[in-house]
Amino acid sequence: MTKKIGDVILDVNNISLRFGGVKALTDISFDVREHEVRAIIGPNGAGKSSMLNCINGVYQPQEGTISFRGQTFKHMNSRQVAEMGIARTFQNLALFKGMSVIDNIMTGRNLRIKSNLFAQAFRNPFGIGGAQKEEEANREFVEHIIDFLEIQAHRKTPVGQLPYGLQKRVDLGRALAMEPQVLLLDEPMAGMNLEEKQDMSRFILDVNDEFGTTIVLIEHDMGVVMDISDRVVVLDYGKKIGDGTPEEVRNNEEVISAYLGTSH
Amino acid sequence: MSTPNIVLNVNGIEVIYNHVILVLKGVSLNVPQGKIAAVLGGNGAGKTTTLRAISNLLKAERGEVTKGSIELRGERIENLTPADLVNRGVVQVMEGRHCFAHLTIEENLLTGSYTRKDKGEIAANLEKVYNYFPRLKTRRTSQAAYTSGGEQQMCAIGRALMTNPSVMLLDEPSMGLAPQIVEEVFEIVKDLNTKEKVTFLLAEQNTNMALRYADYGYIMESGRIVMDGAAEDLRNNEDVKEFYLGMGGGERKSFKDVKSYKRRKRWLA
Amino acid sequence: QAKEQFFPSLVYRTGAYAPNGVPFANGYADYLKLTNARGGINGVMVSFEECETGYATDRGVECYERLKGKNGGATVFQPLSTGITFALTEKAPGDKIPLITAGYGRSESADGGVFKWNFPIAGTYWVAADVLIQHIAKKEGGYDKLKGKKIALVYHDSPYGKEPIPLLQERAAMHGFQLSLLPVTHPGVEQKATWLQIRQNRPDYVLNWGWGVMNSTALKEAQATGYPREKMYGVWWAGAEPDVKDVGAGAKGYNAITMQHGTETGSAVVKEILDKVHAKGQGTGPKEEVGQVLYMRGLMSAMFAVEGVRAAQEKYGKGKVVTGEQARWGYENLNLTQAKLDALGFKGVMRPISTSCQDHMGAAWARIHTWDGSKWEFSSDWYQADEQIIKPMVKAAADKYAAEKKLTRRTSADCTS
Amino acid sequence: MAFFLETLLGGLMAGMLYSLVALGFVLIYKASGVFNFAQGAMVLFAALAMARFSGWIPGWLGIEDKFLGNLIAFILAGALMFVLAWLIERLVLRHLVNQEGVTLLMATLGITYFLDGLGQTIFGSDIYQIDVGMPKDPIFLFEGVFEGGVLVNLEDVYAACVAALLVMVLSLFFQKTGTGRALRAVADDHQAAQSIGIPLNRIWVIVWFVAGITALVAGIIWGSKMGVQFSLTTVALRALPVIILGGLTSVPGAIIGGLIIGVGEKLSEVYLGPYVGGGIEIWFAYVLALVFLLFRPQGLFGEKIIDRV
Amino acid sequence: MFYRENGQFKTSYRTDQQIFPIAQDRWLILALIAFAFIGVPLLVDEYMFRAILIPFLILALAALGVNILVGYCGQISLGSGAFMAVGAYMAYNTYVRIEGMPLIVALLAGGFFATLVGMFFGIPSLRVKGLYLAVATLAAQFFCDWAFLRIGWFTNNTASGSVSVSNLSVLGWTINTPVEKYLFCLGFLVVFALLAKNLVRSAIGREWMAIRDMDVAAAVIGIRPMYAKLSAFAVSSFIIGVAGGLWGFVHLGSWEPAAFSIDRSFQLLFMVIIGGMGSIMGSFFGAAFIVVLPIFLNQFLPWLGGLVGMTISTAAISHTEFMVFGALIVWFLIVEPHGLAKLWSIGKQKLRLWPFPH
Ligand SMILES: Nc1ncnc2c1ncn2[C@@H]1O[C@H](COP(=O)(O)OP(=O)(O)OP(=O)(O)O)[C@@H](O)[C@H]1O
Ligand SMILES: Nc1ncnc2c1ncn2[C@@H]1O[C@H](COP(=O)(O)OP(=O)(O)OP(=O)(O)O)[C@@H](O)[C@H]1O
Ligand SMILES: CC(C)C[C@H](N)C(=O)O
Ligand SMILES: [Mg+2]
Ligand SMILES: [Mg+2]
Repeated sequence: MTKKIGDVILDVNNISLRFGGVKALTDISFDVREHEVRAIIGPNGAGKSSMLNCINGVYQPQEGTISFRGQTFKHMNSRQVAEMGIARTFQNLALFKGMSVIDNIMTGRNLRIKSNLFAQAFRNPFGIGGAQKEEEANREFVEHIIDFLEIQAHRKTPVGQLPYGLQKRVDLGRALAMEPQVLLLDEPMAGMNLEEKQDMSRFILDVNDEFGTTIVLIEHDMGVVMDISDRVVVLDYGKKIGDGTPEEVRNNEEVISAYLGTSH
Repeated sequence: MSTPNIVLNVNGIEVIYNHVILVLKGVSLNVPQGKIAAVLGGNGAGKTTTLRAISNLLKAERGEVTKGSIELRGERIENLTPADLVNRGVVQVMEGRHCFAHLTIEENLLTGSYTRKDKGEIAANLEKVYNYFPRLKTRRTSQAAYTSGGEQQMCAIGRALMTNPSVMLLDEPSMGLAPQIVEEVFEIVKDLNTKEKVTFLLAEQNTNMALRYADYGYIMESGRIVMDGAAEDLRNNEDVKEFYLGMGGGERKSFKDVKSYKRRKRWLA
Repeated sequence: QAKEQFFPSLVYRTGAYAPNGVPFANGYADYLKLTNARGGINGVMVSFEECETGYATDRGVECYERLKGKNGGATVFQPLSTGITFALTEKAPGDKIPLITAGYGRSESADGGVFKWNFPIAGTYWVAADVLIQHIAKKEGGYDKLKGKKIALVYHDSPYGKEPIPLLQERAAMHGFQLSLLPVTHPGVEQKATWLQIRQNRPDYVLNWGWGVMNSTALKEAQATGYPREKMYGVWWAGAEPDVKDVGAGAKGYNAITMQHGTETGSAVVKEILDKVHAKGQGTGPKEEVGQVLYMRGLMSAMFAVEGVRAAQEKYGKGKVVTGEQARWGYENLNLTQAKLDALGFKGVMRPISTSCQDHMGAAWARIHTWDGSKWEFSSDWYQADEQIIKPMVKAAADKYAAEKKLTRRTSADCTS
Repeated sequence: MAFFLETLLGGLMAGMLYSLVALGFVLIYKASGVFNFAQGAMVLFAALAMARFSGWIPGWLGIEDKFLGNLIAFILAGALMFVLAWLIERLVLRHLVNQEGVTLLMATLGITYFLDGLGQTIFGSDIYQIDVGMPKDPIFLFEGVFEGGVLVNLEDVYAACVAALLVMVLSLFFQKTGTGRALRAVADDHQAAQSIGIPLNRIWVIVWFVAGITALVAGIIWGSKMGVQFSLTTVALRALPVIILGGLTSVPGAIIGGLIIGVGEKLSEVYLGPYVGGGIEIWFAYVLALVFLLFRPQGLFGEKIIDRV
Repeated sequence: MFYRENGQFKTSYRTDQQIFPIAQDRWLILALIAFAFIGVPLLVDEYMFRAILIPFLILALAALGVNILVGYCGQISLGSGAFMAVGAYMAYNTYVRIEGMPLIVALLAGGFFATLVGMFFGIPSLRVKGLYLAVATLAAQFFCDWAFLRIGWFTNNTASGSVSVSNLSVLGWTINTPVEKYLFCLGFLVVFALLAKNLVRSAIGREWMAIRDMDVAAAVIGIRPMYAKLSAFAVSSFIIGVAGGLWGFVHLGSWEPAAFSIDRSFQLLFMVIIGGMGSIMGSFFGAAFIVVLPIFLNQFLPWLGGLVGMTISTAAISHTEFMVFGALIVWFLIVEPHGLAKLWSIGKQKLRLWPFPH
C-alpha cells in the first residue's frame, strides 16, 4: 500500500504556552502533511494534550502561530477550526453525558445542518420546509458510522451508562461525523484491550486511506504508534526532543531515556 | 481447591443498575492473602462493576447486588460503607481517576490519609508516594484539575496508597500512563505485594502486563467469568494468546496488518 | 335545597401574614358560631368552611372555586386580601356571588352602579387616608397649618399599599403639604434604607400602610432610627395587637386609625361570645384574643355577612336559605340602625351603616387609637371622611373601570329589582 | 456628610447580618456541594425553637434569671439542630450520594417544605420574641462634629461582631484542619471521597449541624431584631446576592460580599431610589452582584470554576 | 407482555425518528389528546376546570419553556416568573392599547417581548454559569417585579397597579366558560409541546444539550455557545411569556406583579426538576405534581381525618400539607433522582420485560 503524502497541511510554529509558572509548551514547531498519520508521544505531562488544545482553539498560546493550508493564525477560534475541518477526540471523555449515542454523534453533523430554528420547529413528516429531509440524510450518515463502530446495540443508550471503552468509540464517532480533513486523536486506545486496539487501529487507517483524512495521534501504546504512524513527534517537559519516522525516533537516545525506557 | 487464606471471596453475585439493567450474572472469584489477582475482559464485560460491588461504591451509581455474597476474611461486607471498608484496609482506585478537582495534588494525597491518625505515618506515606511518583512532587501545588491525564492517574493511585491498604482494588491503573510509568506502576504493585503483603485485585485491559505480574487471572465476558486460572496457564492458553495477547501463531502481528475486511466493507457500503 | 346558609371563609393561618390572619379568622368563625347559638338567621342555621389561601392570589382563586358551589352554594366571599379581591372582582359577577371587602379592596368599588357585586362596607382606603389627614390637620390646628408640612407614606408595595396614594395626592394638592412615597417590598422585613431616608428628611408625620410583619418592622426601625412613634399613623390594618406585641414599649405612642371599632373586650357581643361559644368549649382561638382589634374586625365582617342575609330574607322569604344572588340584594339594602347594632351587641363599637344601590360602603366613620405600651386606647373623636373629595374620585375611577370593561352603569330598574 | 456616614454604617451593618445567613449557605455548599435551599427555613426553625424554648423553659423550671433561661434555650435549640442534621443525613442525603447538584438542591427544597410545616406545627405561627438583651435604642456619635450626630445601633454592632467571629473560626476550620480538607473533597466528588474512606455520613451530620448552629445564631440575631415569624425565611433571599458576589465557596467572601451588598443597596436606595420611585434595593443588590460576576464569574473569592477537556 | 416493540421493525430513519417510535405509545398519546379535547369537557366539573386543569395547563406550558432553558440547555434560571410577567403585561398593553387587537396576536406579542427581555437577561450566561447564573437571573426577577409596580405605563396607569382583562374572544368564539378556557389553553399547550418537541429532537436541540453537558467539547465541534444559549433563552422565554399571558388573561383575569413573583420562578424550576430535566413529558409531570398535589392533599387530609373521626384545624391541615408535600418530594427523588419522567420510562422498561424479569 503506498499512500501519497501531500504538502504540509498544518504547520505549528514556535508555540509556547504557559499557565502561570507552568511551562506546558516551549517553542514547539512541527508540521503535519496531508494524508499522513502523525503521532505525538511523550511522558505524562509533556504537553501533548495541550498541543492539541492549542490547535483546537481551546487554549491560546502566548507565542507562536499555527497555519492551516497556508493560512496563518495567531490563535484559532474553536468554531473556525471546526469549520476548517479539524475534528478531535478527547483524552478525558468529553461526551455529552445526557444524550444518547445517536444524538452525540449527530452533534458532529450540526455544522452541516442548514435549516433554521423555525424550519426545525415546524419539521413534519410531510417534508415541508426541508428540515425533516435534512435530518434524515444526516441520520443516515451517522448510522453508517454507528455500524462501523459496532455500537448499533447501544444506539439509544445515554452515553453515561456505557462502559469506558465504548464511550471512547462514541467520541471518535462524533469526530468522524464532522467528515474532517484533519482528525486529532488524544489517546483513543486508552482503556482498550488488544482486540479493541486492533479494531481501532484498523479503523484509523481506513479513514486515513479512504478519505485521505490526516491523522494526528497521541498514544502511549508504542506498538500502535510504531506500527501505524508515518512520522512521530516526541515531547518532554514541553519541549520537542525528537521528530522523525518511527524508526528514527525509536533509536533516538534522548527519546529512549526520557520516554521509552527499555527498548520496545 | 484448598483455600489457604482467602481474603476476598465473591460468591455468585448478580448486579442490577437502576433496578432494570442486569450487568453481572453470577460472578464468583476469590483472592488469596498476599496474592495478585487480575480480572480481564473487554469493554463492558463488567470488571468495573465487580470492583464497585466489592468496595461498595455501587450504591452511589444506583446499582445493587441482588444475589450472592461478598466476604472479606470471612466477614460479610455487603452492608458496610466504603469508609468501613477503608478502615478494614480495602481501598479502591476508581476508573477514570476521580481526583478532587479543586484540591491541589498534595491535598488530594492528604485526603487519602483521612483514616490515618498518626502524623509521622502520614508524612512517611507521603514521602513514599512522592518516591514512587516524582512527577507528583513537582506538581504538588497545582490543582488536580489542571494536571495532565497521566498525572491525575498517578495522583489517584498515590491517594489510595495513603490509606495504608492491605487490599487494593485497582481499576485500570495503567490507563493513560506512559509506558515506563506503566512499568513502574506494576513494579510498585509487585513491590507492595512482596514487601508489605498487600493483596491486589486488578481490572486491566493491558492483559499482557497484567498476566505478567498477577498470580491468578479471571477472564470476564458480558457479566460472567468465562475462564480462570493461574496467570502462568492463562498466558500459555492458545485462546488467550490469540485474543488477548495478540500472539496467535507466535509472532506479534503489526497493527497495520490486522485483517478487518468485514468492518471495512461495511464502512464503505 | 340546602337547609343551612353556607359561608365560605378564606383564611390564612400559615405563612408570613398568619399572625394577622389568624385573629381575624377566629373572630369570623366565632361570630358564625354565635349566630347559631342565637338560633340562626330567623331560624336558618349557618354553616361555614375554611380554606387556606396563605394570602396568595392563586390559592385564593382556587379556594374560591372550591367553595363557591359547596353546600348549596356560597353566600358571600370575604378574601381578606386586596390581591385576591382584585382577582375575584372579575369572577364574582359571572358566578353571581357577592364579595364583602370591609375596609379593603378597590376604593372605587364603593360605587354600586358599576361594581354590582362588591361591598367595601364601612370603609375604603380612601376613607382611611382622608380621615388620617383630617386628624393630622386637627392636631396641627387647621388645614392651613398643613402647608409646607412633610408627610411620608411608608407602604406595602402592592395594590393594597398603593390604594391611598391618589387620595393623598389630592389632599396634598389641596392643602399644600409635601407627600413623599416610600415603598417597602413584600413582606416588609427590610426597611433600613426607608427609615434612614426618613431620618434624613424628618417628615412631620409618617403614615404606615403595612400588613403583617411589615408593621412591627416599621416600628422597630422607627425606634432604631429615633423617629418619634407619636408621629406615626397606621392604617386600620396596621393598628392591632400583633403589630405592636413584640415591640412592646418601643411602640408606645404609635397611632392607628380604626375602622370604627378598636379593642372591644368590654362590648356586649364579646361577652356573649365568651359566654355562648367559648364557655361551651367551642371557641376557635385562645380566649385572650377575643375582643382584640383584628378579632373584632373578623367579628364585624361576619356580622355584615349575616345581617345581609337577614335583610335578604325580608325580601325573599323569612326563614329560608337565600342564594348568593339574593344575598347580594341584602347587602345592597343593609340598614343597620343603632338600635339593631345595639341589639346585636355592638353598642359603642359601631355606628349605623346603611347601604344602597349607589353606595356599597354605607358609612365612612373612623377614630384614632393609640398604643400605650400595653394596649390600644382611643385617642380621638369620631371623624367622617369628606364626601366632597371622595365621591367624585370614586365616580371617576369607577367610570374608568366601566369603560375599560365595556360595562354600562346599572339602570335604576336594575337597582330596584 | 453625617447622613452619608449613617447610610454607610447602616449598609455595613445590614451587610454583616446578610453574611451571617450567607455563611450557612457557603458552609454546606463548600463542604458537600449542595446548594441548601433550606437555609432560610433552618434559620426560621432555629429561631422559633430558641424563641419558644426561652419562653417555655423558665416557666417549666421556674428559672428567674433571664441569662440562664436564654442559655438553656440556646443549648436545647442547638441540640435540636443536631437532631435535625442527623435526621437529614439519615433520611435524605445518604440516599442521594453522588447525585447531581440540582437533585440535591431539590431535596433541600423538600426539606424546606417539611421544616416550614413542622416548625409552625410545633412552635406555632404567631410572632414571637427573642430577648437576649440587645439594646434597641440608637446612640449618636460625633455629635460635636455633625449636627445631630451619626446614628448607630449598638444592636447591629454586636451582631456584626458575632458574625465576624463566626467567620474567623469557620475560615480557620476549613483551611487548617484535616476535616476541612475532607469536607472540600466531599464537595468535589462524593464517590471518590467515599473510596478513600471519608465517612460521608458523619461528615454530613457535622456540616449540617454546623450550618444549623450558624442558622441558630443568625436566627437569634435577626429574630431579636425583627421578631420571630415566618417572614424570617425571606432573609435567605437577601443572602443570595451576597454569596454569589463573595463566591459560593468562600467563607471570607461571605463577609466581604455582605459588606459590599449591604453598602451598595443602602446607598442606592437612599441616593438613587427617590429619583425612580424607590424600592430598588433588592434588584440593585442582584444587579450589583451580577456586574461583579461579569468580571469574575466565580465571585470575588470563589474557587475558579473548572472547565477542562 | 403486551407492551413490546417486537415485530415493529423500522424500515426507514423517518419511522425511527418519530416522536413516539413505539406504536403503543403513539396510540396512547393520540387517545390521551383526544380524551383531553373531547372526553374531559364531558366529564369534569367547573371546579376541576377552573381550579385545577386550567392552572395545570398554563403552568405546564410555562414549565415546558423553563425546561428548554434549564433542562435542555442547562442554564439554570430563576427569572421565569419575570418572563411570565413580561408576557402578561405586554400582552395586556398590546391588547388594550391597540384597538381591535386579536387575542391570540396579543398573547404572541407578549411572548415576543418576553423573548427580547429573556435574551437580554440571557447575555450574562455567556460568562456566568451554574448556580451563579441562577442567582444572577434573579436580577431579572426582581427588576421586573419592580418595573411593573413602579412604571405606570405598563399598567396603563391604573392607580393600584393591578390590571385586568375580560371578554376574551377569538374569531368570534368567546372564551368565557371554563370549558372554553380549558380548550383554549389546551390548544396552546398541544401546539407548543409539539413545536418544542420538534426543536429538541432537531439540530438546535442537540446544540442545547451539548452546551449543557459539556460546553468546551461542544465548542470544539463547532457549536457556538452564544447562539445556542441565546436561542435557548429566546425560545424558552417566548413560551414562558405566552404562558404568562394566558395566566393573566385566562386564569386570573386580573393580576398584579405578585402573581409572577419569585415564588413562581422557584415553582417553575421545581416543576422541571421534579418532573425531569430535559424531558417534555417531564414538564407535564412536574406541573401536575406541584400544582395538583398540594390541592389534593389539602382536601384529602381532612377527609382522612374524618375517617378516623378527627376534625383537623385549617392551620394543621396546611402544616401537614407542607410536611407531606416536602416528604414526597424527597421520597420521589430518592426513588428516582432524575425526575418523574425517568421513573415513567423505567416503569415502561420494566413493563417491556414483564413478566420475565431481565
Ligand atoms: N451507572 C450505570 N448505569 C447503568 N448501566 C451501567 C452503569 N455502569 C455500567 N453500566 C453497564 O454495565 C456494563 C458493565 O460495565 P463495566 O463498567 O462494569 O464494564 P468494564 O468491564 O469495566 O468495561 P471497561 O473496560 O470499558 O471499563 C456495561 O454494559 C455498562 O453499560
Ligand atoms: N489549564 C491548565 N492550567 C494549568 N496547568 C495546565 C493546564 N493544562 C495543562 N496544564 C499542565 O501542563 C502540562 C502539560 O499537560 P498536558 O495535559 O498537555 O500533558 P499530556 O502530555 O497530555 O500528558 P498525559 O500523557 O498525562 O495526558 C501538565 O503539567 C499540566 O499539569
Ligand atoms: C385586606 C387586608 C387584610 C389588608 C391586606 N394587606 C390587603 O391585601 O389588602
Ligand atoms: Mg494528555
Ligand atoms: Mg471499567
